[in-house]
Order: sequence, then structure tokens, then C-alpha cells
Amino acid sequence: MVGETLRNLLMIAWLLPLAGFAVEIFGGFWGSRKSRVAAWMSVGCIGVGFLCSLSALLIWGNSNNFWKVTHDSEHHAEAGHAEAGHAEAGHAEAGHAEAGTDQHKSPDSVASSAASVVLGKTVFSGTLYSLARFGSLDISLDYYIDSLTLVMFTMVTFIATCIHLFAMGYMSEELTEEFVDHSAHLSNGHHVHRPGRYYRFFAFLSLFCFSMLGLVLAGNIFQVFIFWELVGICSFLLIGFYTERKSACNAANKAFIMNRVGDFGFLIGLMVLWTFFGTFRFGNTVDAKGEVVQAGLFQMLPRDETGNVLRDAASGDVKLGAVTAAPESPSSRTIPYSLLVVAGLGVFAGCVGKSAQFPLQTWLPDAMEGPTPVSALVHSATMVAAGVYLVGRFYPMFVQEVLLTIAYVGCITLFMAATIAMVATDIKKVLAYSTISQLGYMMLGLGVFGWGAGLFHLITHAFFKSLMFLCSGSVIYGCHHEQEMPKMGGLWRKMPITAFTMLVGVIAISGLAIPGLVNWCSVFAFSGYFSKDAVVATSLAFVKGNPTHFLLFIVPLVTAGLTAFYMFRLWFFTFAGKPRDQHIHDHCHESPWIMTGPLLALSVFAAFCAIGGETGPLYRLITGDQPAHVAHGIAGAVGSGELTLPGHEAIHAVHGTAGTLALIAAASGTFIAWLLYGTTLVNVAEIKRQLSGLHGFLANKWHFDELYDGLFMQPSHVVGQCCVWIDKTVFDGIIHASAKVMIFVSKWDKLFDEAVVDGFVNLLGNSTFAVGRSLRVIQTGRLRQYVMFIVVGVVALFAILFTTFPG
Amino acid sequence: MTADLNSYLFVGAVLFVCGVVCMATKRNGIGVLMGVELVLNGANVNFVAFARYTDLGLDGQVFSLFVIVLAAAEAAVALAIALNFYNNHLTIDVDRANKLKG
Amino acid sequence: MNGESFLFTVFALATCLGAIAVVFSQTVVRMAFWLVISLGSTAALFFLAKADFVGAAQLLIYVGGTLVLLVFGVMLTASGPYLKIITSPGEIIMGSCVGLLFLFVVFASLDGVKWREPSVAAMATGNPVVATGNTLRPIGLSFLGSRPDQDLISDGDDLTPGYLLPFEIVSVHLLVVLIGAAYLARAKRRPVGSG
Amino acid sequence: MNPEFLLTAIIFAPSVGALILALLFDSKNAEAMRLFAFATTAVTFGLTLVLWLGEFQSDAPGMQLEVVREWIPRWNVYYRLGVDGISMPLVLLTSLISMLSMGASWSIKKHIKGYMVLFLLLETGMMGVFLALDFFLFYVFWEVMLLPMYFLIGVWGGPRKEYAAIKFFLYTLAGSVLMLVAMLMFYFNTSVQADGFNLIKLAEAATTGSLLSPSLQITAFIMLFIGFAIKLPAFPVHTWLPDAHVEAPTPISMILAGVLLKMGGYGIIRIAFPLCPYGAQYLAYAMVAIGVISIIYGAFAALAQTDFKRLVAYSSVSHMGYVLLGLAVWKINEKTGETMNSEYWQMGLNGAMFQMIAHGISSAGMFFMVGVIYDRVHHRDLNKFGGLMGKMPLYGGLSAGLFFAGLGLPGLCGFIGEVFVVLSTWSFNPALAIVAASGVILTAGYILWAMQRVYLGAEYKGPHPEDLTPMNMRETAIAGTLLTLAVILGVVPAIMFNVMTPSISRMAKAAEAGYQQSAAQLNQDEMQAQR
Repeated sequence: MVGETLRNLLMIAWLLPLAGFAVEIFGGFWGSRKSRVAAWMSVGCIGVGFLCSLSALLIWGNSNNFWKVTHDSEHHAEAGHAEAGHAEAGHAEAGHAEAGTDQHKSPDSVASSAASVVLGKTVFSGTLYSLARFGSLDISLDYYIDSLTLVMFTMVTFIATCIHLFAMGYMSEELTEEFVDHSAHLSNGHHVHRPGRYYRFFAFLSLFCFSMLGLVLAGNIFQVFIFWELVGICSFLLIGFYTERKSACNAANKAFIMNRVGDFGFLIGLMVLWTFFGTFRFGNTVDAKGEVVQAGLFQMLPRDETGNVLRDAASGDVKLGAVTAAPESPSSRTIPYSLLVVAGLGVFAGCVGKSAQFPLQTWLPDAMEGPTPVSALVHSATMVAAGVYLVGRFYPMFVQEVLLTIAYVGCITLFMAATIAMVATDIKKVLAYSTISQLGYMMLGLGVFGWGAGLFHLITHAFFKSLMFLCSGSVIYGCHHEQEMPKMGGLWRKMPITAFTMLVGVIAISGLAIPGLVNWCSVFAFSGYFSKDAVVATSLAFVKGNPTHFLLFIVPLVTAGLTAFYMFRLWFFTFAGKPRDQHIHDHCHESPWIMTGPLLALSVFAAFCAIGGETGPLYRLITGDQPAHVAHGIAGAVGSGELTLPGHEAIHAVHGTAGTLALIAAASGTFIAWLLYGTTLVNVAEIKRQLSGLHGFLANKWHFDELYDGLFMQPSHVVGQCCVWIDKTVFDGIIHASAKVMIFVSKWDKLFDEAVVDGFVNLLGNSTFAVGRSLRVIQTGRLRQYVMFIVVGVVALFAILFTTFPG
Repeated sequence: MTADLNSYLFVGAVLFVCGVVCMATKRNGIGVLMGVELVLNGANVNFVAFARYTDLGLDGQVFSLFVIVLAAAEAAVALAIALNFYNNHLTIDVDRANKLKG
Repeated sequence: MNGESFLFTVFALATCLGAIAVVFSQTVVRMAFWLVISLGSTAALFFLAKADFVGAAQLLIYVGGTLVLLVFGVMLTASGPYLKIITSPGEIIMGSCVGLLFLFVVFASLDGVKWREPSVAAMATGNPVVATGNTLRPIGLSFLGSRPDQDLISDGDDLTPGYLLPFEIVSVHLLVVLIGAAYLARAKRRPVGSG
Repeated sequence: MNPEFLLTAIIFAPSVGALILALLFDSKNAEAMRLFAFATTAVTFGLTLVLWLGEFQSDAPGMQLEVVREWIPRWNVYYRLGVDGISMPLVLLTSLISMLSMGASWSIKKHIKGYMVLFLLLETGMMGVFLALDFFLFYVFWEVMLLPMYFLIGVWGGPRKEYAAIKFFLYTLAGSVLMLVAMLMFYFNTSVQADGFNLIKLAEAATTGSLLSPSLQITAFIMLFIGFAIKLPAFPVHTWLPDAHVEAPTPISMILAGVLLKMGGYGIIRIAFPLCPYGAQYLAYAMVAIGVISIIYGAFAALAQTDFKRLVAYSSVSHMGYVLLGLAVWKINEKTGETMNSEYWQMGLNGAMFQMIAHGISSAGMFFMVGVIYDRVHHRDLNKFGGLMGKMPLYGGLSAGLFFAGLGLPGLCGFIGEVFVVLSTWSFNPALAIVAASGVILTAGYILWAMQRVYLGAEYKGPHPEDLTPMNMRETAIAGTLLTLAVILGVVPAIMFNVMTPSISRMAKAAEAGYQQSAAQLNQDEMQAQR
């Protein structure tokens, strides 16, 4: 029952934006360019979606007694109150954080035996409709609802609602028949004039929301792939929203194609899973009687009590279990361990593409060509986080090797992006690199077995990063589409709300905190501190277990400092100090309420959503249905070189240390930023000159674009040319050569015909004619000669007779 | 020279050849006709000789009679033709009659 | 050499020489003259060969009829009394050569012929009917359909048919030819410009 | 409706229309002829709909609505028709694409009467190919379809039309000659001569391994395969396709891509596989490899094109590679002869069939979109386009949708076929599967790059910018129909799978059995030889 209710609510939230898209794209095309109807419709769809998600979250909590204290305010529609209510509830339940479910359950499976909090039916899965079925192979659209799904739903719909509202203001310039695009030039140097496309923007946003929510709701990995691609194409459409700008088109293409590179890996992963597991579903498939027909992916991979994947001693293959009613005998399905790794890496490759991790990170900064609300929604809060979400969702399938890869990829990414962010001058680019870096943190957290930590950071990051993007959008809007920070400065007087909310975000992402404010063991801090702290703590615990991988702790710690540095650099650059470009400063203004309102709302969440840290409600919600083997960690066999993955205990033990270190790093980063940009004590230009080599390297984004261009783009064009050349020269050449041979042969044939066959006939005719002509000479018409001929003929005849028959 | 079959045949042969040569050399149409007569006569001599010196009976003589009659008829027609020719060409020279030249 | 052989030699020579003279004569009238000699001698040869009726017919029809016809022709077509249409000497020589060749061939073949055996005996005497020389009646009978010559020497009952039908055909033919010749030879207006 | 009449009517309704058109219409009255021809195709489409919705039973695997009439009894040739789950979707596709491309034929301006008559005859040929159950009849229709196509390209085509038409003709003819030889091989090898052309009976005989010996099966299969691969077209016999497409007028390109290419795949699945299962399995690796090479090669070649239509043509090569790939992912246990991946192979087969339908819709749409713009500005140079999204927003939007369908975007038809095929490939050979999967990157590359050059950008860079008028109702309707179908098939592929799956699994099971029988025979022979 609860499952159905949840499903229905989430499906409403999921499908409403699709309906919105359909209506908006057609209605907008035939409607007025100046109408805001599309925007309101879009906001309505996603807003209703948010309400549905929220109520689903509450119902879910109710159904498994998540909220121990009854709260009248919970059914309040207003978001802040509701979340605040959770927060209170969370406090009451501190200490039970680790008490997640130990195993996944289908709706009809046996009730959980988890002790402290009875989380009976927490995971709901089922099938929406079947795409195709071949024997026992079944591909369908499913849903899979657990706490993570619900939290993601709520987060996505809420942020999307805020951003939709913001965008109504931000995109209002498009409400015209004659929009002048100052960034797009015609060949004669004029700006592009075109009709406004307000409706189209909101239609695309709606389509994106639909895709994103579908991705979250997806009940099988194939369905994830479907929506994975759909969010990709929405991203393409939104980045390339200003189709007239070449840079925007290039960025859109780049984004989609680099994502496709990742999806190529994803597809390989899918193939392996499909071939060896025979199912894509996360959860069990049950028939009408409630019996398990087909075990889900998560149930098929056997793990022993320590959390390691069970392997056949002899072959090293993994014997998959729990295929109950399949035609083949259940024991027949095995998968080589190496392919399990391949599958994991493959799926992770998709995540690398989507979350802009190393080495596929270069598309995200370029994606900032899209309108700023898009950057806020798609390229910071939701879509790019989908990669992280998928890693989290697919966590039970990852083996140690894959996790280590994830951790290192995250580690490299977070450092590299942070270094680039330090020198970027475009306000959105800084935020983009910061996003990549933070996504790296999440990946790192997941990779070092901090399942909760990584996803925790995902949610908090979504709030504060979308906030910061919206703030930058507000700045850009106020400054008439100026994005270069060196031309700003001192804007806090002109746009105080923006500056303030931005500061909230900056503090949040930097992880600043004031220790010991509430009580001795807790700190007062904005959301970022808690989540980043969790990640760093997990990595510390991991490094303790596996000292060879010490970089996985050092790098994120250092980068925490870098993060604080570049974020405060951004803030100081933009809002503090003196105006650097008086013209821009004079004309800039604070944004209207429809834009600042969402800023304020988001800033509240950016600040307080993670209250309570890992004992807080948000973390508990996220980890409500965490994978079974996460809690205890995995103890690697001693001396085998296998990884030891930290459990909650181990992480908790180093929490204090890690938090302190991270805080010190952040504080020092902040201090340096203030020193360099907040004061005039240090000449920044001088430092830049001294480190010009490094600066150039960083400003050129570690030369990845050039590298890829030389390594992949040019060769593929060359190969393409080669293919055409082969077609034209070799295959067509063969055809043409054979045609020529045929023509040649037929020429000879013709000659033969003419010379021999015709020749023979002609010769016959000609010779007859010639004989006649020559005989004509004989036909003198002279009587006497004829007589002579007769005589001669007779004589000759006789002569022949006599010579032939002598005697 | 005894009068036996071969002797007659030799005479007939000489007549025949003379007739033929006459036909071949004479330009005068009448001359040609005369050659024809000679040829026919050669044949007649042969017929008669065979009738005389074989047991074939009268056949040879009867045939030679037929030949004589036909020769007369031929002569009549040929003369008529010759006259016609002369009427048309004002000459009897057969070399002028080359309308059938190929 | 008996009388028959002598006479045969004389007439055979006359016949042959007459014929040769016809060949080599240059004018039509002389040709006609030599032709008369030749044909007359041939008639004599016929008499010698005991073919009296044929010889008589030869004299009557050829010498008496045909030659007169020819002379008429000569006169009707002659532009002058001694019309000469000269054949070139080369042609005569060539004709002679060919004639000689032909003669040689004929002689050679005559010489080469081996007459069939049964007839060898008969060759000496010939047909008894013919040998009498008085052939008028048998010929007349043969034209009427009876063959006394054959019937007498054959020892069977089967009678040899005569020449009644050919005789009739020839007579009709002769009639047709004469009418046709008269038609052809009748005077016509000369076509203008022909000649 | 009498089924016998129905199938015959579906085949010959266009011919009757052509006859009426040829005899009764004044060749000056262009509009009337167009309308009549369109009505004819629409009636045919209606008949196929009746067939599908009214008569056809989706869950029955065997042949349905069989029609048997004597045709040339002396040679055991029958007029034998029937429809099953394999041919049903293609019949629908044929009538639909014919109707839509007839709608697109308004742009044909010269010799309209001849064009319409040939077009309708072509439709008869195509329908006949898909409905014939007699090999001889199949062959006849195969050739019947060839001639109108030759003229349609050769008369109404572009500048190099003669070259293209002859190339098309010779390629196809070369293939059909091989097919003819194979056909006669079957005919003279059947035990019951009366069934010598009966595809059903031949397939049954092949199932028991009694049709051809294994080595003969390989020979016959190679010949059939080459014939069909040319039509498909598979690397390396694909070079007729770009030329034919580029030179053909737009509606003919639509037909060519939408229907004619499917005949190759249909022939393989209807004739080559059931009649020579041993040969098919023996050559499975080769076919998969050819399929994969086609995918990658076509994509790379498309990447390098500057001619819009040529690009789409090469994309067809790439997409049809998936068809071949999906058909051939049949892996057996070498020792026992059992099929190891039966279900995955069925998935591949289904995916391939679906890919045919999907490609029929998406590529017809793409060609139509190219044609729409070609009709306006009369060039196809990719580097001289740009900014069409701004000038013709509706056109741009519909094009984007259709191109995304070609790109294999989920929710649109292209995705299902491609992904199902690729997913089934790993069970056959991982390396080839990976190579095939890499096609997704290249596909995205060339399609997006082409879209960027044509639709995006600040301004139109080519000649005749003043002619860039918005799409008219007719064009919108055609493109809209195709896009709608692309979406429907992409979202609810079960519509087609429900029709196809029973027949395809029956075919697969029969082929598996046939292979086992032949393999067993071969083993016995070897054992005897050893003794």
C-alpha cells in the first residue's frame, strides 16, 4: 500500500514536467512570445512535483516510524518548515544513525530484523511497464524507491522549483519579439536579432526535470541509462540554448559527446551485467503471489559476512545466487571476477562522464555557455550529481578494485579542478571548476567506502552550489551579462542580498565552522562543513587501514584549503573592494524579488540543511537504506594486498581529527584569500607574474582540451577522411576498375563481333559481291565470248576428268 | 581410212568443233547461225553412224530427222530474231548486242 | 581400200574441209557457199551410212530449205553485197587454238571410249534393217508407232514403241515456230534513236 | 475481409492505381495525379492497418492468412502469400513510408505521370517481397522492385543520376544473380520437388537437416548472404548506397532508406537463416564482424562528409550494421551444437528487426528533412548551412527530433534497436561488442556535428537565403508523423515486439534445431570416415 502511494506520488512528480514540456513546446511555438504562461506552467509542474515528493518523503518516514515524534508542522507545504521539522526530529534520534537496514527487501519480503529502529518496508520496487521480453530476459521500466530516491526527489524538485522561479526573472529578456544577442555576431559584424525563446527555455527545463526525476526513480540500470541519455540531451539543448553562439554550440556538442564517451563505458558495463546476470533490475521481481521470480542485481551478488564478494576458490569466478524461477538452473550463472570489475568500471565510466570527473572533466566548464539557471540546475546541483548518485545507487555491485579506482579518480579530479579554479577569472568558470572539484570529493567519499558521506556531500553541495550559481546569475543579470570578475568589485553595496546569500554559499562550501558553539562535541557550521568533514574523515579512516594510499587523505585535505581560497577569492573579487570597472558598477543593480527570493530560500538550506552533521536528520534520511555491507566496513585479508574498507566505527573514531584538520585547512585558505584579495597588502599581479608558468598551465586547464583535440578529435577526423578515401578509391575503385575491365572486355567483344562474326557475314556478302563484280567482267554480253567460255569450260572439264580419272 | 564407226565419229567431231569455232569467231549473226548448223550436222553424223554401226536400229536415223526438223525451225526463228535485231540496230554484228553486259 | 572407203574418205574430207572453210571465210556469202559444200558432203556420208532417207532429208531441208533461208537472211540484213564484218586475227587464232584443243579433247575421248561388249559383234554388221539401206519404210512405220527394226531382231513378244508422239509434238512445234518466226520477222517501225 | 483477397489487394492495389493513373488521367493535370497516387498509397496503408489490427494474430508464431494458387505448375511455382510476425512490421513500414514519401513527392515537377506510375509499381514490388512465401515469387518481386527504382533514380535524380542508377542496378543485380543460383540449389535439392520453391516447406526440411548438406549450406548461405548484404548494405558492398541516395530525389531516398534496405535484413532472416542454419552459424563470426565494421566504418565515413545527404546515407550504413550484428549473434557450443545464448540471440534478432523498423522511420525522416531544405535552397553542402533553427524553428525542431532518433536517443525509436543489439552481443564476443558499442560515440559525433553545421549557428551561409520559408502543412504533417512514430516506438517498443517476438523465437528455435541436425550429420560422416 505504502509502496503504491509512494509510487503514485513520485510518478506524478516525475510525469508532470513531461506533460508540461509537451504543452509548453507546442503552446509556446504557436503562442505569444511575450507570454509568461509557459514559465508559470513549468513552475507549477515542478512545484507540484516538489509537494508530491515531499509528501512521499513524509509518508515513507511515517510508514517506518522514522519520525518518532509526531509533528503537526510536517504536513505544512512550506519547505523550510518541513525541513526544519525534520531537523528537530533528527536531533531526537541522534545516535541511531548507523542503524540502517541490513539488507534490501522487496515490498513483500520478510520484515527487517534491524533492532533499534524498525524500518520495516523501506525499499519499494516494481515494474511500470515492459519494453520487451525474450524468454526469461525482461527489459522494462521499473521503479525503485528507497530513502535515497526520496531524498533525491525532494532535493531535485525543491532546487528545481527555486531555479525555475529565478529563471523567470533571469530569462525575462527573452520576452520579446526582437531579442538582440550581444554575444552572437553575424558575418557583417552586427548582432543577431531573433525572436525571444522564453517558452523554449522553460520547456527544456521541464524536460530536464522529467529526465532527471526518471533517472532517480529508475528501478533498473537500463532505465538509468535511458534517462542518463535523456538528461544528457537536455543538457545539450540547454547548453546550446543560444544556438546562435558558436561557442555555445561547441560546448553543447562537447558536453554530449564527452558524455557519450562515458556512456560507451556504461554500455560495456550494461552488456556485462546483462550477459552474466540476465537482469537489469535492482530489486527482486515478484509475481502476483509475491514469490520472487527473478532476483535483482543487488541480491544476486553474494557477499560473505565480512562484506567481501564470495568467490569460487578454484576458478575465482563469482557464483551468482538467488535466481529462483528462471528456466536455467539457478546455479548455472557465474561471472568471472574480472568481469565484475569490468562491469563496475564500465558503469563508473558513465558516472565519470556525467559527473565530469577526470579524464572527462573538460566539458563542464564549457557548459557554462548555457544560461546561468541551467548551470545552477543542470551543471551543478542535479545532472552532474547524477553520476555520484548512480555510484551510490549501484554501490552493492562495486568490488574493491572499482572502489579504489573511484577514489583515485575523485582524488585527481578534486585537486586538478581546484587548482584551475584558483586562476579562473570568469565567475561561472570558477564555480564550474569548484563543482568538478566538489564532485571529486563525492566520488572520493564513495570510493573510500563513505557511502553516506559521498551522498551527504551530494545533497549539501546541491544546495549551496545552486545557490552560488544563482547568485552569480544575479550578478551577471545585474551587470548586464558581464562575467569577468576582474571587471567587477565592490558590488556588495549595489546588490546586498546577492552578496549576502553568496557569502552564505561560500562559507558553506569552504567548510568553515565555529567549534563548540552548541555543545562540547558539536560545532556550529553551515552544511558544507559537515559533509566535507564526513568525506575527509572517511578518507582518513581509509588511509589508516591502507597506508599505501595516503594520497587519498592528503590531497583532499590540501584541496579543502584550496577550496576555501578560490571561493573567497571569488567573493572578494566580486563583491568586496573597489569597483574596477566604473561603467559596469554604475549600471549594475540588484535583481528583482523573483530572483532574490529563491536565493534567500536556498541560502537557508545551504546553511542549515545538514544541521546535526552525521547524526542529523538529513544524513539519517540518506543512509536510511544504505547498502548492507557499508556499515561494518570490509576487512581485507592481511597480507593479501586487498583493501580494508572502513566501517562506521572506524570512521567515527577519526572524525574529530579529520574535522579539525579540515577546518584548519579551510581557515588558512580563507585567510590567504583575504590576504590576497580582501586587502591590498599583497600585490597579486606580482605573484601571478612570478608564477607565470604555473599560472599559464592552470589557466589553460592543464592543456586537456589541446590534448584531447590532438589525441581524439583530429585522429577521428583523419580516420573519417580515410574511410571516405577508402570508399572512393578502394571500393569504388574496384567497382570502377571492374567496370573498366568490363568495358574493355566488351570492347574486345565488340571488336570480335565486328571483326569475326560480322566480318564473316560481311565477308560472305562482300565476297559474293566481289565475285559478282569480278564475274560481271565476264558478263560482257558478247555472244561469241560466251561460246568461247562454253568451249573452254568443256575442255577444262574434260581435262580435269582425264587428269582425275586417268583411264 | 575405212568407213567404220570411229571414222564417222571423227568427222562428226570435226564438224562439231568447226561449228563451235564458227559460233565463237563470227561477228556476223548469220555466221553464228551457220556455226549452229554445223554443230547440228556434226551431231547428225554421229546419230547416223551409231544407227549404222550398232544394233540400236533406226533410233539414230529418227533422231537425226528430228534434229534436222528442229534445225530448220531454229533457223527460221533465229533468222526472224536476226531480222528483228537488224531492224533495231541497223547491223547484224552480234558484238553490238551487248545490252546484257553485266 | 574398197570403194566405200574411198568414197567415205572423199566425202569426209569434203565435209571437214568445207566446215573449216566456213570457219575461215570472211564473207557471209562464201561462208554460205562452203556450208553448202559441207552439208552436201554430209548428206553423201549419210548415203554411205545406209541412211538414205536421212540423207535425202538432209539435202532437201538443209541444202534446199535452211540454206535458202540463210541466204535470205544474208540478203535482208546485208548493207552491201559482200558484207564483211571482220573478226580480228587474234580472235581467230585464239578461236582456232581453242577449237583445236576442243578437237583434241573430243578425239581423245573418242579414242578412249570402249564400246560395250555385246555391241562389238554387231558393229561389223549393224542392224539388219538399217543395213539394207532402204530405211524409208521402217522410218515411216516408226513415226506411226511401229518398230520393225527392233521387233525383227528381238526374240521376244514385247514390241518396241515407236515415235508417234514425238513426231506429233515436233509437227506442232514446227507450226508454232513458223508462226512465231513470222510474227517476229514481220516488218515493224523502227524505234526512234535506237541502233 | 477475405484474407486471400486482403493480401493480394495489399500487393496489387498500387498496381491497379498505377494502371488507372496511366490510362485515365490527363498528364497535364498534375495535382489530380498526385492526389490520386497519394490516395492509392493511403488505401494500401489502410489495408495493411486492417491486416494488422483486424486479421493478424500477434501471439501466433506461424504463418497466417496463407494464400496458395497455382502459377506455373510445370515448375512447381505457386502464387503463395502469407504474413507472420517477421513480415508484418515490415509490411506496415512499407505502406507507411510509401504513403509518406508519396506525400513528399509533391516536389517532383517533371514527368509526373511516369513518376507516379513507377512509384506505385515500386510499392507493389516491395509489398510482394515482404508477403511472398514462394521463393520464385519472392525473386520475381525482388526484380520487379528493381526496375522502377532504376528509373526513378535515373530519370528524376540529380546531376550524376545515370551513374548512381546504374551502380545501384548492377550491385543489386549481382546480388540477385547469386540469390538465383542459391534458389536453384534449393529447388534441385529438395526431396519433394513440388515444394521446391515453398519457403515454408524448405525451412521445415532445413530444420530436420535434410535440405542441404552442411557444406552446401555454407555455399548457399554465402550466396544468399552476399545478395542480401548488398541490399542491406554491409561493408564492403555499400558504396552504391551513398551515390544512390545522393542522386535520388527525396521521396525515393526515403523509400530507399526506409524500405529497400530492409529487404536485405528481411531476406537474411526469412530465407538465409531458416534455409541454411548450418551455413548461418558457420559464418556467424564473419557476419558479426562485418556488422561491426559497417557500424564503425559508416560512422567514420559519415564524420568526414560535407554533403548533407551523403552523411545521412553513411549513417544508414552504420545503422544497418546493427541489423546484421543483431541477426548474427548466435553462439553455439562447439561440442554439442547447442545454442549457448539462445535468449540473447533472440534478443539480438528482435533488436535487429526493431532496428530495421526504427531505421526505416528515422532515416526516412532524416532524408525527408534534407529534402525539405534542398527543395528550398538547392544545395546540400554542410559548410554552407547554419542558423536554420532560427530561420525555420519548426523545421529545426522536427529535424532535431528525427536526427536524435537516428542518434539513438532513448525515448526515440533508434535507441531500442541499437541498444538491444549491442546488449546481446557481449554473449557472442566481448571484443566485438565493445567495438560495436563504441559506435555510440561516433554516431553522436557525426550527427551532432552535422546538426551544428546546419541548424545551429548565427546565420545561414549559403545561397538563396531568401528562400528559407517555413515548412508548409504537408511537410509538417509528414515530418510530424514520422517523429510521432519515432517517439511512440521509442517509448512503447512492445507494440512491435509483441508482433515480432513469437515468430522470431520460432524461427530461432527452428534454426537451432536445424543446425544441430546438420552438425550431427557432419559428426557422423566424420566418424565413418575415421573408421
